[in-house]
Amino acid sequence: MREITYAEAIREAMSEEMRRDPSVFFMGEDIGVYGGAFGVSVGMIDEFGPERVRDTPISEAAIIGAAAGAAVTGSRPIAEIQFSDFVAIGLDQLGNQAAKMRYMFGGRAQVPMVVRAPAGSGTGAAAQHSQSQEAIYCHIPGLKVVTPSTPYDAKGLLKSAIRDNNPVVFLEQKLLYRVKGPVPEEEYTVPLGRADVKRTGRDLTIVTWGRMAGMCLETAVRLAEEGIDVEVVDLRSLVPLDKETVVESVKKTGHLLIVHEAVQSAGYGGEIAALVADSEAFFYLDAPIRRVAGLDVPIPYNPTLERNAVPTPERIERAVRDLLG
Amino acid sequence: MREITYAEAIREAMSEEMRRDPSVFFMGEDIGVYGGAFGVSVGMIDEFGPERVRDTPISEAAIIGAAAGAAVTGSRPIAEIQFSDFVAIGLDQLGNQAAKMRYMFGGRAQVPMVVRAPAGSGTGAAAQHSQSQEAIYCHIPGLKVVTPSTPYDAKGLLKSAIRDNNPVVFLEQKLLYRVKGPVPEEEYTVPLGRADVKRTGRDLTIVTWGRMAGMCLETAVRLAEEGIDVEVVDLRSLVPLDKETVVESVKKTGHLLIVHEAVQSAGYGGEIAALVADSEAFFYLDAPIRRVAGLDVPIPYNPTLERNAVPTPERIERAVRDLLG
Amino acid sequence: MPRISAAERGAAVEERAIEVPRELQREMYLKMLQIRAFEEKVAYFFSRGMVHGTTHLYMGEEATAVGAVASLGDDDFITSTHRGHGHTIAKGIELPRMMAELLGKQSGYCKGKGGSMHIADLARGNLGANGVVGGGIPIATGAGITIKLRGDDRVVACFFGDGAINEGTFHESVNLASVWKLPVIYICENNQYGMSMSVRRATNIDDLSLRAKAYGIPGTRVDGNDVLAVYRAVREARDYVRKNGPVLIVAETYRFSGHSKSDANRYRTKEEIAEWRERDPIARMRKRMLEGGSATEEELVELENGARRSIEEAVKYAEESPESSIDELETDVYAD
Amino acid sequence: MPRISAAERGAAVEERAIEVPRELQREMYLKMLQIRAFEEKVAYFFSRGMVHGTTHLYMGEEATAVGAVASLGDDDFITSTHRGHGHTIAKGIELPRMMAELLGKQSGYCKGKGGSMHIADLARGNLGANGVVGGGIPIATGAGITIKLRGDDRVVACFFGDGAINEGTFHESVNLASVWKLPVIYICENNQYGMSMSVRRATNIDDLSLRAKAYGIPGTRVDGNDVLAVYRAVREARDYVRKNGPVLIVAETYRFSGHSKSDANRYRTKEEIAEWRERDPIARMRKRMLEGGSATEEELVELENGARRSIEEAVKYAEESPESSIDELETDVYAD
Ligand SMILES: Cc1ncc(C[n+]2csc(CCOP(=O)(O)OP(=O)(O)O)c2C)c(N)n1
Ligand SMILES: Cc1ncc(C[n+]2csc(CCOP(=O)(O)OP(=O)(O)O)c2C)c(N)n1
Ligand SMILES: [Mg+2]
Ligand SMILES: [Mg+2]
Repeated sequence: MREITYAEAIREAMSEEMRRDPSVFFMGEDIGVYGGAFGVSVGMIDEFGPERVRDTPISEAAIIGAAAGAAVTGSRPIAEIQFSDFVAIGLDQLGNQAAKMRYMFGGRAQVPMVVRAPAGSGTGAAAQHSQSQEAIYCHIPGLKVVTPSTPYDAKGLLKSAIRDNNPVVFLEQKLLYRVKGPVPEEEYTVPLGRADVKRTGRDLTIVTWGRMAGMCLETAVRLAEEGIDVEVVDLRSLVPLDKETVVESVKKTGHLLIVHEAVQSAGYGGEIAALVADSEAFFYLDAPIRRVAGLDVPIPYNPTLERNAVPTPERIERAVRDLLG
Repeated sequence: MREITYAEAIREAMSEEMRRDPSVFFMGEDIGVYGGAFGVSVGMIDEFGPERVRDTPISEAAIIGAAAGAAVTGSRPIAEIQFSDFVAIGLDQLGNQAAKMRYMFGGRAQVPMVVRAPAGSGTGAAAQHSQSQEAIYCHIPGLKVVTPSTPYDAKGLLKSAIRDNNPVVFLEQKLLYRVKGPVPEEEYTVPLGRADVKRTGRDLTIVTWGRMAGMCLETAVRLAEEGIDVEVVDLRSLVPLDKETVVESVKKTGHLLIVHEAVQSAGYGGEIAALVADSEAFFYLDAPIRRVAGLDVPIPYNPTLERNAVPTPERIERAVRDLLG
Repeated sequence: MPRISAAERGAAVEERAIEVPRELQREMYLKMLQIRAFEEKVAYFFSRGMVHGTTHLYMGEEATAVGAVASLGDDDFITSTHRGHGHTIAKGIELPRMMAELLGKQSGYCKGKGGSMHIADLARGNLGANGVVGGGIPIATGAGITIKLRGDDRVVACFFGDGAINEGTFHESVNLASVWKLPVIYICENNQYGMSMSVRRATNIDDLSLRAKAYGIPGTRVDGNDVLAVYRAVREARDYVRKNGPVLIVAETYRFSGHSKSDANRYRTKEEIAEWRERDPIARMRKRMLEGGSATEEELVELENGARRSIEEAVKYAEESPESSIDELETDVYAD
Repeated sequence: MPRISAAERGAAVEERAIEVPRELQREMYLKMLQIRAFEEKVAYFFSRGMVHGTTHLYMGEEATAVGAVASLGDDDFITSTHRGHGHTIAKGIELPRMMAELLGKQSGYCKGKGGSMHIADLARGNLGANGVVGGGIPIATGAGITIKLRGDDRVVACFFGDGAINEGTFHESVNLASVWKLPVIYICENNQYGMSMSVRRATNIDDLSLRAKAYGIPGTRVDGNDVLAVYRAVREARDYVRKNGPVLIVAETYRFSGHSKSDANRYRTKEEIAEWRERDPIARMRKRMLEGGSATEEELVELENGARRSIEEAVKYAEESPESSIDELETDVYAD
């Protein structure tokens, strides 16, 4: 199968959906000639023109709110926020408006929109450009929250997100933009709400998402050489959540490690731990439930500090050994 | 001991601190002659004047950001956001600026400010005026997060919050504003980071906070008649968290129920469950860890629906019986 | 409260004598009466604790909503505010189902899930009241994008208050609309206060329509208690925005009631309230119609009775409707 | 790029011939040189992958920061932006420790935790660069409250870009400052682009200082590549804001480099860049000082050598400093 990058996969998803459905349009800062801060949309303005690929002024509340207004009147906007940290500027529009309209209006509205935003640390951009805040969006009913870990998932999930009739927060992993992976030429979608067991194993379940999925997989491969057989469940979609896959996996392995890049305190890992601790799988647990997550600090600038502020392969490996030991 | 309301306790805390320390000032919408949307600050402008009790235009980002700017230059602002839902408008200023300045600047800044904001449902104000979003603030390193359940705690915690050298989100419980409780005339403070065991018990630990503390206590009293002995741990301060008190309690009772008003998905209850499931107490658990939390829906308007969107005494009681049964 | 001079208002919105047909005048009068009667009923319900929550009454400002919406087409969009009864009724909502919503009934527009602050009527282009001050402004702007992309000739009327004009959303949205030339009429209802904060203390300018200059768009000021003046201003604006992009209209008006259910009115004087009551938009329109020969006393009385009747019917329907269904507590969070 | 007429600029900021002493001129020239040399070094480091992350170079805009800050007192406050090297050096930071911060060293201003986008120097009233566009504007405003409450006579200079002027924080903050009469000088650095977005596409007005009208405050425009013009404008503003509340100054300038490390410059022409390079603020000042007799060729060369030397020393210090300490990864989150 051909290999393309995560960024290209996202671009393909957007372009294909824009060709398929004239109500889809795209707006954000510097997405036009500049091609987006991470080059995701390079060339799109040439194909779709400035009416459907709209460079916005720097005003995140208006971008998100206007997407909601466009969506509720029948368009299907994709809004790019240049760094997911800045969704905070438009959080009222996202969480108090877009997410709630349908419910407040008794089911008579629908708000089909996607907010795409790059997340994560590792670029040396420090505290205000490096966060992973999926937990915040997961705490707001009415939003769906998705974060792919491969080019394949990125394309398939984004197509589903664009076709979804709800506001979807689509968190892209900055450090994966240039990573290549197999992506079929043919049309496909990946449904929201379905986890992907990226590696099956008998001894321990790692539940993870986003960039950490790759790190966990590598760790699993390394540990396999020692005969430690780790299952890696990549949630892909956090809301809706594929609880069943998680619970079944933990029932099988009896061990649960949760790995995410976001800071630990009130992170989505807590949700996973709590769901498992109140499920059937609780009775199968042979050890405590552990999290390896970002430290409860803003992301620092110095590269060594930055790398250690989030999970490292060493910390993951140590946790696996601990739980099994 | 004299009894005063939760609102009065808050007013006393602010007034006493403003008398004690000239660098403390207060700003927010309609806090002056109007006395605040919930009457919390009635009369304060008469004592302190319009320079220290500042009515602001309706602009939450500026209110929170200006508080940060005032704090970093040596003032100690108290900023009131009329409903905690609207903190979302200023979340960048709170979470990306105030919370991070100290760390980003290598410890050379301090940002002593309090954001006071009423939280919770039950007033018939529906989806955009009724949320409990403490989990969002708990997910942002650099913020402290406090929510008192009694007039005593409200006064003591707020005084500590005002004297704290960090940004503190102080979530007030709307439905408690008019509830009275004993509050000493003498000066006292309640430290941040210390949970309060509001009732000791042998059989099961309820960890809760805010308005739910009272509901849990009532349930505990009712169950005590049947010989079910529930311990109620009121966290009071979510960040910093008194993990030790929680863990010790669960070790004693072997049962953990977490009760909060916020929606369940990615709520702070997950954090508590995860901490316990990875603590010594895990080995003492005789049953799964359960949460009784808000349903994953926006708060509806109809009073019956509204009441049932958040924990009810019946649901709490049922969960206790379930876990013990 | 005269309109400011044409020169001051920017080039585009020209003073023009727009004829308002008698029939339309009567319709506008009826709508204003319905709003007033609806809210009197709501106020009564609240005072008796028969309605849950809080409410923000529009009484005194009826001419603004009615004049503005009357100038729109049926399929034009509006966004409304926490003080939304006027806009909603003006846009033609069915009163019984609206009243049912306030009473938290299943037959309400939002099945009782929204209440006074969240009524929407999407079928008629009403994109909803809004509990967040300034919250509807980006939404209106986005509706403008849909229109622009479809290339149809609808417009959006975006209502918000003098308090909301200080929110960042106002600035970001109007700027966005100005560069994209979106067909949005931004209508600031300057009722002189945002809750207890007088507009004089909340902004440093006397004429809020000056804010249009920051976006290079026309700004105009209109007597918001004169339904015909509002009608004319918005009609002109409607034609303008379709071709040229947004305008800002500031309607000067006043709310008779307190801000919400709980308001001791400590921030304004009895005299000021009395003065504005003199300019009651309904009484003014009545007088004008009579004097101008647009209606006879009998016709007016008939409209007045009709308005009251429509509210009585709405109340009856609402009261007889069943409560919101608890089975639907968890529905409507997500669309399929 | 002439200043706009006095009438247009609002009443307060009067055209006045403020004398700029020779000594001060030389100081300003030196600061501009230091900024340029500092950034040339930074650009070199980046191109060699010796520095982490990204950086936003200020080259071409030096006159704005230097002219503005030179007119302030030592204990006046500033807030800066993602493009903050210029403001920071102008405000008198120690270059070695600043360079150390960029290299992620423990001796850096932020112990290597902040980097280029988060340098602050609180001891000198620099409240920090900011990674969030528009993020510093409310903070500057809050610093104004502290001044007001203390009753001292400091002022705040709040720097932000032509892109930032469209953020809601600009609107909310300036409005707040306008009603509270806070001593804040809002300085919009109009370098014609917010990343790839030209100011003409991002706003619907040619003169950004018109935005002052929305808040009833003086707005003025100044040639941001003329250090003396900026100095004078901010000096006047400083006197004004202490008594009367905020002003908006728009400095027209241009960045020579791309927006950040990764910028293909697809959105502007070579000709445009070349044209602005002709107006290099440093070369202009040099010429003017020579012609006006403020300095001799020898003196200027000495300043130029001095600037380069100070940067070499800074680099040496920074390179020899130890990395940020991993032991401090979890410190500095909370103050005691
Ligand atoms: C973002 C936000 N801040 C504060 C409030 C509380 N609040 C509700 S209405 C109101 C006053 C609004 O004033 P204005 O925009 O002039 O509208 P009016 O009530 O006068 O119609 C306030 C402060 C809110 N609902 N939303
Ligand atoms: C809130 C926010 N949105 C977007 C960005 C990404 N970004 C960084 S600088 C920039 C352009 C800023 O333009 P301007 O304010 O004119 O400053 P300049 O870079 O021209 O100095 C953008 C879009 C950001 N850092 N913060
Ligand atoms: Mg008002
Ligand atoms: Mg710029």
